[in-house]
Amino acid sequence: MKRTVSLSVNGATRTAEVEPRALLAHVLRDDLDLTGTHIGCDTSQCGACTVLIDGRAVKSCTMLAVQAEGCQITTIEGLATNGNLHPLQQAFWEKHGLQCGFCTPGMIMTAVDLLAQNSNPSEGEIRHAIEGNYCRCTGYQNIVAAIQAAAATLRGATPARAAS
Amino acid sequence: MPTLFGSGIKRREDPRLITGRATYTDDVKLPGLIYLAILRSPYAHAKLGKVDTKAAKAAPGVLAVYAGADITDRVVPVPCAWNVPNCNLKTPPHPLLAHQKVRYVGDGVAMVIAESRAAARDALDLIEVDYEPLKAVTDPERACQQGAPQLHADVPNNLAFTWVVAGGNADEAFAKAEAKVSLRIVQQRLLPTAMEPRAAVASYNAGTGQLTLWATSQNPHIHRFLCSVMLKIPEHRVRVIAPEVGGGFGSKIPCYADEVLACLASMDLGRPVKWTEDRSENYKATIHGRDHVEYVEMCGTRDGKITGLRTRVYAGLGGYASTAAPGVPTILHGLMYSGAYTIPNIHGTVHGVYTTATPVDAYRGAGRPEATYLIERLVDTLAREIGMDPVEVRRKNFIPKDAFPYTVATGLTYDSGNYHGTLDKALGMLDYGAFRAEQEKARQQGRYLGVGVSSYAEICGLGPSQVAGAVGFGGGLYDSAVVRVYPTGMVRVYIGTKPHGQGEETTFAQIVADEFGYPVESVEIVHGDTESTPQGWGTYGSRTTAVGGTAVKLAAQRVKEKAKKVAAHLLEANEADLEWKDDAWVVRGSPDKRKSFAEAALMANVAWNLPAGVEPGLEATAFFDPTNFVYPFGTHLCTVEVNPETGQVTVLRYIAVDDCGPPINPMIVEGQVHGGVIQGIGEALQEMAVYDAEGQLLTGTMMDYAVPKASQMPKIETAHTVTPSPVNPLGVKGVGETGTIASVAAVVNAVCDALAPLGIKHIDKPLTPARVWAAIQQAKGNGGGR
Amino acid sequence: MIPQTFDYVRARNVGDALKALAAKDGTKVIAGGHSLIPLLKFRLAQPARLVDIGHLDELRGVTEVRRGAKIGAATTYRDLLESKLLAERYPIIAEVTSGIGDLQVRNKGTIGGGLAHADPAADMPAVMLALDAQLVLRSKRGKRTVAAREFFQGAFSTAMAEDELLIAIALPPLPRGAGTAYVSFEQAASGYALAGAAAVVKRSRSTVAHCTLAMTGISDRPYLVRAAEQLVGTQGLPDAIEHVAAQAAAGVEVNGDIHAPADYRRHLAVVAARRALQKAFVRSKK
Amino acid sequence: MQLTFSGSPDVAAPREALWSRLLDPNAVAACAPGVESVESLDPLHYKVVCAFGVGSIKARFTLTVELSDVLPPESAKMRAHGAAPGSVVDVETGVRLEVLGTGQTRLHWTAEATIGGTIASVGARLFEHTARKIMDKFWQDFASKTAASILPA
Repeated sequence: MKRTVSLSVNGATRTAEVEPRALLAHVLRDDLDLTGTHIGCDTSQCGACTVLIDGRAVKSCTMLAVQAEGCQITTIEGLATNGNLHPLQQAFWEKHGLQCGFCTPGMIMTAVDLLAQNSNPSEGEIRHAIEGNYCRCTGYQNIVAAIQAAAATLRGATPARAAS
Repeated sequence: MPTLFGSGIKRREDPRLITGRATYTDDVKLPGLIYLAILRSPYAHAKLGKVDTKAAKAAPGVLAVYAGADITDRVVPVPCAWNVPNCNLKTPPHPLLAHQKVRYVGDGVAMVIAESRAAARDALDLIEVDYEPLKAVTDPERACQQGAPQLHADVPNNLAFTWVVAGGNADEAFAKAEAKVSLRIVQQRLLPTAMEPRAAVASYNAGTGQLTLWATSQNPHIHRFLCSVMLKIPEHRVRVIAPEVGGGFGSKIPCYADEVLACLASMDLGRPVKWTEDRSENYKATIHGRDHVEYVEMCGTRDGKITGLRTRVYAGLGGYASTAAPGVPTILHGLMYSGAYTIPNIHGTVHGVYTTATPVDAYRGAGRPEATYLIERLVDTLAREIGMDPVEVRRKNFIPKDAFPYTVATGLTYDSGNYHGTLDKALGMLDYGAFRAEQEKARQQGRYLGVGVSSYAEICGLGPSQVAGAVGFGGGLYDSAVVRVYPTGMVRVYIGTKPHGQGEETTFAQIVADEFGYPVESVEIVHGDTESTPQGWGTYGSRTTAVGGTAVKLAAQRVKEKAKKVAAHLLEANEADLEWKDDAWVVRGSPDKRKSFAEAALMANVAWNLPAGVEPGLEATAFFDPTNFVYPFGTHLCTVEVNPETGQVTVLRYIAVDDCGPPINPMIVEGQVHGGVIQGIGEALQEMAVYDAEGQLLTGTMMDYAVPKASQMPKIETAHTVTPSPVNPLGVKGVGETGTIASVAAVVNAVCDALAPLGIKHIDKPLTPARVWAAIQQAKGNGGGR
Repeated sequence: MIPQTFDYVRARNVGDALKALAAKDGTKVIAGGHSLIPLLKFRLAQPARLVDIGHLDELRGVTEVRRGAKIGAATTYRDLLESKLLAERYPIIAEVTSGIGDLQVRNKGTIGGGLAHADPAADMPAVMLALDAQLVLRSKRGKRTVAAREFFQGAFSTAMAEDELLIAIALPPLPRGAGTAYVSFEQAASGYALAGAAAVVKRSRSTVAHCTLAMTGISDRPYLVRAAEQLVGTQGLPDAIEHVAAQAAAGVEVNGDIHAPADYRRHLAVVAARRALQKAFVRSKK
Repeated sequence: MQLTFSGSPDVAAPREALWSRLLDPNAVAACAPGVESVESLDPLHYKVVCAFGVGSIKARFTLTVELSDVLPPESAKMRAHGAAPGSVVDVETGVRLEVLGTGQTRLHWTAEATIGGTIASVGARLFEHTARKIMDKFWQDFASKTAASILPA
């Protein structure tokens, strides 16, 4: 009962033979070898599996691969351009916005969507926007700081210095 | 050149993590990979009848199906590795797959190996199991009463052990005391919830007899040791690789049946086998934390001197004794009953009790959060009883800073401390006096503000191996490092600990780079592969820096001593005449005669011209076994507002002042505090594993277990004082667990302080709105209130 | 987490979907999938076939209908938040939607999917009741419209027949100058409502001329509070609001669970109702 | 997870008529929603396959049913044990028939369901209402169908 799905992933067309029941997260990881997308829960809570579908952050464990037919998908692997880190990646590094790193790809992908909608989010808006991304290591504080810093970079301003 | 030690440089592990290029266990792919799935008991307690695997075996893609009876004779049960002495410890066998009986929801019953994840999962539904349900009991206090359902034939009343700690004469102290307070405290079960669920990839090579296991492990050497025992294969043929590990918080210390089953399957089928847990499986089959029911008392004088502490603790162990389980509520808990104070008389009794629930083991803080919580709740309760400010009671009882090393009544000797220092700093950051005034004003307006203080001392840097042996820990507690310098001078350091988020690839490189006068980029830290790293004992108990970091320092020093000999030889100078300046040795008085560390390293490696008696090569191994534990300390303050109408608690400010000795990387230290504090606030306000009367885990997914979200958590204000430890040459202590150890009591004390006008003395955590509201209703009904 | 096998049909249009449903062979509709896929993963849903309507443009978007609005069933929560028309005419939609799920769930989850799933603790159904929404259902047999107040029949149970598809939600115009509000108390883990209240209040000079109050999370289905009518004709003073709010869960069998025992949930219902009524009252034009 | 349910619908049928239908697995199954097959193993044992749920939520159970304490025409007990993917259910049902008057019988029923596994840990919130609804509907249907069956043709 397998069928072929054709997906545009990180700018390249990829096809995979999948069962209708295959979750997009599994197909990305197991069939397309894009293991930067992680799976941390089964109820659509933790957001570790977040990718961009047509520019919007979506939990890829709560989507069938067949539903993504014809969509433009961006995973964490496709975020850096020409070897340059995306400002969010850079900011997570600068601000110590990660520890074990497992939630980080999903967290960053959600933040990409947030900053596309809101170029200068407040701390409260950031915390609300990432409530579907769980992090058990950082306590979120440095993640918030990283997203603020990246927002500043993307706006073309000098990133704010970390409050000590 | 400024030293790297003390500098908050960016982490060197991050580039691979932020680009999705890191390899976690489930990312490992091997040719011919097949998949394992485990059927888990839906009953908390049942006799196991026939396990019919016929249909599953016949299903498409299925390669093999095993039930407990199929493997019992081939493997050794999962060992308990902390055999705490003098407590009549009983650790009945824990079969890899249940045999004759299941003892918790999630106990493994059968396993399927198939060509795909889906085929393995599908086949689980085809296994028919006859269960004869038995009564469940998940409350540790009830489980050891007469008439409770019995889990193990040889463990009457489910009592795994009764452990006693005593110092001074507590009974006498209580008999004579001017003031006494008591509490019944429930320290609820918690689900560690490392974001990465557990996983294993096992690959056995029948030709060489070598077994390689990639696993989500905080301590690959312990896994190698235990796998070898369970599978009865020689340890030197087992290689354990813990690649990137997505958080552990203690839950990836134990060696579980599941990883070993993957090995067994690979040995039988001759192909690599992968097993990956779902989150709901993780919540049932990976260890839980805490689970105490405690009766605790404190006594003192009316002017605030604490004279005694007594406890009776029922510590739930779950269905079996997990790897380190017996040590957690005893050695890591009961021995800390003095907290930060000079309590002369202590008596504690801890009953370890089997219950029909998931096994409990070390969870971030492991025993010390429970100890700090009960002590700090009692200190506040005593303060209220005698009408004294809780801050004053703490001041009055702190171990004075000039009294270290200080031996507390439980027998531990604390290394160093300045408890007044962190308290004063925290109070200053808050402006305690101003808050009290604001609180008073708010009370008059019918608002409920509160401030909670939590001063702690904790034991970490585990620890001297001799002590480990004496307290029944089944391994050593030293750690190790190999520093290897290549001809170009580049350095790789192989360590026995296993960082999984704590940033030691950076902090350890800072130590070594400083030693050699290098930029940090010249040093790589290698960890997690038992094939390349020296024997070590892993990352837990905030031991990695104090013990493993010291080993790194010592190995680097040894390398440097040898390089110095080579440099002196090349400079045709006496070693004694060499001075170390930035990155090179300089002949005293002749500043142009210099040899850098890199130049010496090259010569040591090519060996064209070495001093007599010096071997070629440049590397050194160090094993460091500390002489004592280290004892970080601090004071955390929390202010809250409680909405009396809904019971909702809002954290207004959270201030953490910790002292973990000199921070190698302050940015990383602060990150550890943030994470620990939020985990503790989660414990205080919202996290709880709930079982029903039948032993079903009702919080079986993240839909019901409230892992803290960004939108629910406050900002943390951090500060530090620095009191070096005399126990290791770096002076460092540990900071991985201080957050959870301190914060739980700070939050609960704040809420109880806020609700004091209603006559509320204690509410059991987590302080969910429902619980706080119920307590307020009850207080009002009881004629409490203003 | 792997669902059981099922067949999958990607509908080319609504007619296609209706044809699939008409077979009555255990076919279920999937749009955003955020209610269904978690159930599939736990094997608590075992449909033989899914018909996917999530990509159908004809089911997406918000359109103006006289003074009201029509929302396509496959419109995502994100689209609702971005709709200027809704923001203008029904600000309560943005108020409730911003608290549904999380950013990612709102990007993919659809209003129709949520309503058809009829989770008794979902937020949106209460708002649909308060706005007197009409749910447009289609099948091969024809088209019919069911009022929200008839639609929700119990936990996960609606007035839809097996072969029917929810295609749109029609919102009648709000009374001129009406104020609206949605207030809820969230379960800390799932974000679902322990108690949620949606209120619509219209004033005529200084007296309340219209009041609707709907509750969710309390019982096995969302419901309208009849006592809301008692606010009409009053000045909307705190006492009058309190009197109505106090009846928010009167005569209702209130859920109790590990997150909120029934007595607490009943209390939260009253608090949510009061706050929603107060907010709506303040927001209504004099 | 333990759920208890009870009800006592009045049935327009004499007790004996009700009783004979109660012991007829096919008649019972005809009222239970989602029953796919009933296989009688012996007069007191049968095996039922049914899909249990509402809306999207549905789990297929294989149940073994055993009748006991059968005291014709007054009362009986029924134990059912069932398994679905990841879940188990044990139900104990008691039925007592009370004669109200001519042709009128009150059907007292109680059911205690113990549910384990996935449904308890994931779906407790989802299933309690569902179960209650299905139980109520079952006995209502049973009552009305029994009443209908004895109406003169």
